[in-house]
Amino acid sequence: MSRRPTVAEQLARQGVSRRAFLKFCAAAASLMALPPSMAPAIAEALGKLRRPSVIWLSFQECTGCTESLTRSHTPTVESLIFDMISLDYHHTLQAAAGTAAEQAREDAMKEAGYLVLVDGSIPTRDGGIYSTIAGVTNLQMLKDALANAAAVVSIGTCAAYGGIPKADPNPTGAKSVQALMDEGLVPRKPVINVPGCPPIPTVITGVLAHYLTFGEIPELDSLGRPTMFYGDSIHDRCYRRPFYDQGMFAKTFDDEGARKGWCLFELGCKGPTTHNACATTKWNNGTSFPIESGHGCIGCSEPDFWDAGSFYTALSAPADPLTLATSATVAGAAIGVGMSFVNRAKKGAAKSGHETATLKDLEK
Amino acid sequence: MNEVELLNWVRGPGLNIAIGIFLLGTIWRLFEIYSLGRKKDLSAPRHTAGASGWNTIARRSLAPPGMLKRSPISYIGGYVFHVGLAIVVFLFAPHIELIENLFGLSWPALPSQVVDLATVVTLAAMVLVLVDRINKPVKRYLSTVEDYFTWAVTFLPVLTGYMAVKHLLLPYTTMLALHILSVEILLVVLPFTKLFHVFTLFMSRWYNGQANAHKGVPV
Amino acid sequence: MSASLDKGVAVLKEMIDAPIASYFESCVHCGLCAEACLFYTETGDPKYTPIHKLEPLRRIYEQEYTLLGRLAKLVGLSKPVTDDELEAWKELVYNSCTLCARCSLVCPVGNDIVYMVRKFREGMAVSGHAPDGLIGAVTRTIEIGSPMGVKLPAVQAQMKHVQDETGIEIPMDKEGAEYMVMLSSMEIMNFPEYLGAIAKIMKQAGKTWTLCSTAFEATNAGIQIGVSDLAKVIVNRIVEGAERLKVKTVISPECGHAYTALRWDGANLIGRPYTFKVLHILEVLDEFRSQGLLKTEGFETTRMTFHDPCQLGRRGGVVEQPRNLMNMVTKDFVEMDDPGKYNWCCGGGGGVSANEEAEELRLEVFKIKKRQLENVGAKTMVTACANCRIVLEEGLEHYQMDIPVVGLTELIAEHLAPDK
Amino acid sequence: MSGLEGIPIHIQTAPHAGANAQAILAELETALQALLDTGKEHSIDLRSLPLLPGELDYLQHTLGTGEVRVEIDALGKSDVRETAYRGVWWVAHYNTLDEVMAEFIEVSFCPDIVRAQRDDVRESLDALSARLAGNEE
Repeated sequence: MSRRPTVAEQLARQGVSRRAFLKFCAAAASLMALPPSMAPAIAEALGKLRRPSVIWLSFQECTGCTESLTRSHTPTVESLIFDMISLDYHHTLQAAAGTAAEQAREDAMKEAGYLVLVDGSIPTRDGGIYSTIAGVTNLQMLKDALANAAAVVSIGTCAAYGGIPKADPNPTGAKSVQALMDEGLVPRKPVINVPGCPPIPTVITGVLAHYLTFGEIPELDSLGRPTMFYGDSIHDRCYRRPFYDQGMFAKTFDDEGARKGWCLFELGCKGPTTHNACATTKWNNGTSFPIESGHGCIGCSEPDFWDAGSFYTALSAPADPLTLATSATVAGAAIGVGMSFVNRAKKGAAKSGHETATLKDLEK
Repeated sequence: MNEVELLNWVRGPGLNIAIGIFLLGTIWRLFEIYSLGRKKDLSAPRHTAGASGWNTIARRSLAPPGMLKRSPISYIGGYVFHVGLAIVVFLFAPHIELIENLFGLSWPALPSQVVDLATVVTLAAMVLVLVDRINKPVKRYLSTVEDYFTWAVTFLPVLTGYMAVKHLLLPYTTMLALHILSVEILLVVLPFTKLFHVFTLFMSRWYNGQANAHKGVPV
Repeated sequence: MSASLDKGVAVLKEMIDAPIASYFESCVHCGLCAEACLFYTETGDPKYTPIHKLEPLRRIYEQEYTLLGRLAKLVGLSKPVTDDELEAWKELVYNSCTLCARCSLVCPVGNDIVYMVRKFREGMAVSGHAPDGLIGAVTRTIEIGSPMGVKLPAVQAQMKHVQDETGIEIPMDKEGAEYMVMLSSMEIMNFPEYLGAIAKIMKQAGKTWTLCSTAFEATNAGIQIGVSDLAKVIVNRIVEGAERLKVKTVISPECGHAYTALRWDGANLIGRPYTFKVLHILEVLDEFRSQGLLKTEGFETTRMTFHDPCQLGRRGGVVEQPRNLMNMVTKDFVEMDDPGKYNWCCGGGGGVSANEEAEELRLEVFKIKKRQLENVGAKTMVTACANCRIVLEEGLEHYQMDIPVVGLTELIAEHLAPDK
Repeated sequence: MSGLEGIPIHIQTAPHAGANAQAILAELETALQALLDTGKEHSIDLRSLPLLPGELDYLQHTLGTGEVRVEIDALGKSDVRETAYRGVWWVAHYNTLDEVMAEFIEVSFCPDIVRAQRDDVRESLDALSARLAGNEE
């Protein structure tokens, strides 16, 4: 393939001024949750960056993540960056269809070092037949795509942790990208998880921008999430936190506390245990986030959030602690009854073997 | 594992496992103990008012004459910490919420200030009985590792619960997780240690009361 | 000689039942039983804590009848009980426990500790760890008929003596009598007044009664040493005698453990309910009193107190009767601290008085009785157990206290109103 | 977006309303001192802060309006305003749809974005030179 132009070259070719580039870099820094002083570093990095190839694979998902991204309010910074990257395959978005689309994917995979974006989990039961594209199972497609990939970004909770498809009873055997790698079902590559159901669009683009700008994986937490967006809990950054600290809780969704915007902890808010940027980045062009609208966080960027108990049960109340109760009771009864038979047999044997004690038995 | 994962684990799978082991152990142990049976008493009974197994179950909660003076710390400390535990466990609003969540049963809670006080008093009483166990020759003589271990697993849930509520030392999430974890440890070890007396003491009192009631002695 | 550890463990496996399991599981090591035990309160030695006296039994229970205990034994975490260990426990199980059951009365979780000591003695005895004194007593009871070696001629001599003295005929082997009167060898040897008292009282009440030539001895050393098979042999003599003479009621003498053996354990030892009633002599006297059949005159004016024999009061349920009777014949009856079912043992029950090894300790723990007596300032002590009486006399003598001890039945007999 | 504004929202401020704004003001104080002492410029990204509802307005109100207002048209509009505290600038970058895409408070003698960039100036020089050369031809 011919040498891809650097981003700076491309911008210059489009007649974009250095001032505009500076503005772009400042906005990009903000987007990537970097301090404004990083703008020159971004400018320098972008000056050297060549257009990388990107393949976007949509698997067992609801298209919410793509919707989130494409409906995002800022078709500027991100789109600029996307303009810079070559989105060679996006099953949902691309104009090409059928054989032509699959051809595009295969072409893109010829040159190693591309970035793979995945949204949706991957079904594994029954050979993965529960989700196929053009007759190819998701599992096979991911395996092929990862062969020569530089890294993979799991967009959305489904791709990152299995999400709703993996929720109990998980009929399709859905798994996350990371889980497939851990099980050796697909080639191991660096993974960036961008969970959320859906993820905040600027977080998606921010993570991509970071990778594309600096060409490296950002710092990740233990769940593979970039700490720049997922480093703090919703609770830590929540504007209602002072109410929590003072023990001022809304008890129902229509009581005095709810109207006054008190903490939603007791109404099941999962903010204390959820890591995401909602409280700072917010949604809908920075308008608000769920807690600001009066609803607790449901913890959608955490693994297994769907199975972690009711969204409306306080964190201090347990999820579903009696699922083992019946089997434990039965097992306990089984051991107990077993022991009682063994004990009765032993005692019975001692009794039937009883030799009547005589005076002789009192001394050795 | 971060504190959130810990919390999610303790209130999810952890609690499930703990309650499972607790139920399994309790039922197993109850069968094991009470299936040993006992012989019927063939002697002619004597009937006396106030002598029965049920009477003894109630009566043994009170100190017999002279005993309070002989071992005041055992009785006063014992009463305070048992009653305190009952208050803290069953009359603290979040615990009632939890019980309602599990079984659909609910009752009025005590104001949290009262529960706070009960917690502090309970902790103090528990420390007192521990000191007594170490200081008093008989108790020290009888004590095994198990006695100190069971003291600790009873003490920790109260302590961590108090620290979580009061936001002491560690962040709420971490403390809450540790609190639930300590309760789980308590649940897991209860059927297999002397803590099992919470169940067996009623039958023990009944056996003793019933056998002596047969002789017409209200014990 | 064939005592062995295996025999002991086998017997204990038979003995361990749901109450014992429940008691061991309930113990929280609170140590309150020690505060109820005179061997601890008077010595301050924690090894005398009642529940501690059962440690080997507890281990056998755990190792034989609990899953975790069996596993622990399997992997060596729980050591098997050894002969040496049982030998070491002999002192705790026999010398320093009178089966008084005060511990069973105070245990906050409700453990009947003495019930367990009694059962533990079954295993101790057949594994060869019973004290010589008790072995001698039970051997004499089985072979001769009485723990003190008393034979029928001695009883007959005693009968003759009483007949000469009172002019009342002492019936022997009289079929169909209402009451069959039992004696303890202690009474035959040391307190002959008892038989005379009975004769007078029965005569006044107009009741028919008899002694039994094959069953005059009420005591049962088999119960004290803890061998049910031997206790059964002894109790069977009485059952056979009573059924042969077709009596309605067998009267247990002034002896605590004889009452327990006859009244509560006997039917369980022979495996069937009795065809006759068993009453303690005090129960009979109180019955006579309430029916107006017992008439007394005059009162003792010295300050008197009543010592409740453990097996009669706390373990026997005879508490009101002696008070009623005391009040018939005394003006200055005072109760010691902790009367009735809370009474402190004389220190010689449960076979301890027959056990020479225990003598020194027994005299030491008598301090509790001494204190109790001094507190009420009683000048005479009344009791209803020949064993308590001997032990009390020895204790009082040891501490140089000039307080006579009398049997309640004799005291009543002394005050019988003369025939009209 | 305009639809949202049609909904009357009553904002109840938290117990410590303005704490974030106060912290920002304190940060600006330090930054101004540094600017005078060392010439070091400083910038605060307002999108990265968990501001309470109303706090942004409070901040804007507190900082007030100064003498300079610059409008830049480069890949969308940019609005650079000096606040009443000279040297403290409120910089908002818009996209071509006039939506805010980044917002900063900058502490500097003159925000960088306002200044013509050296490379651009060089290009302008080249272009101008070329043009003049062409005219001569």
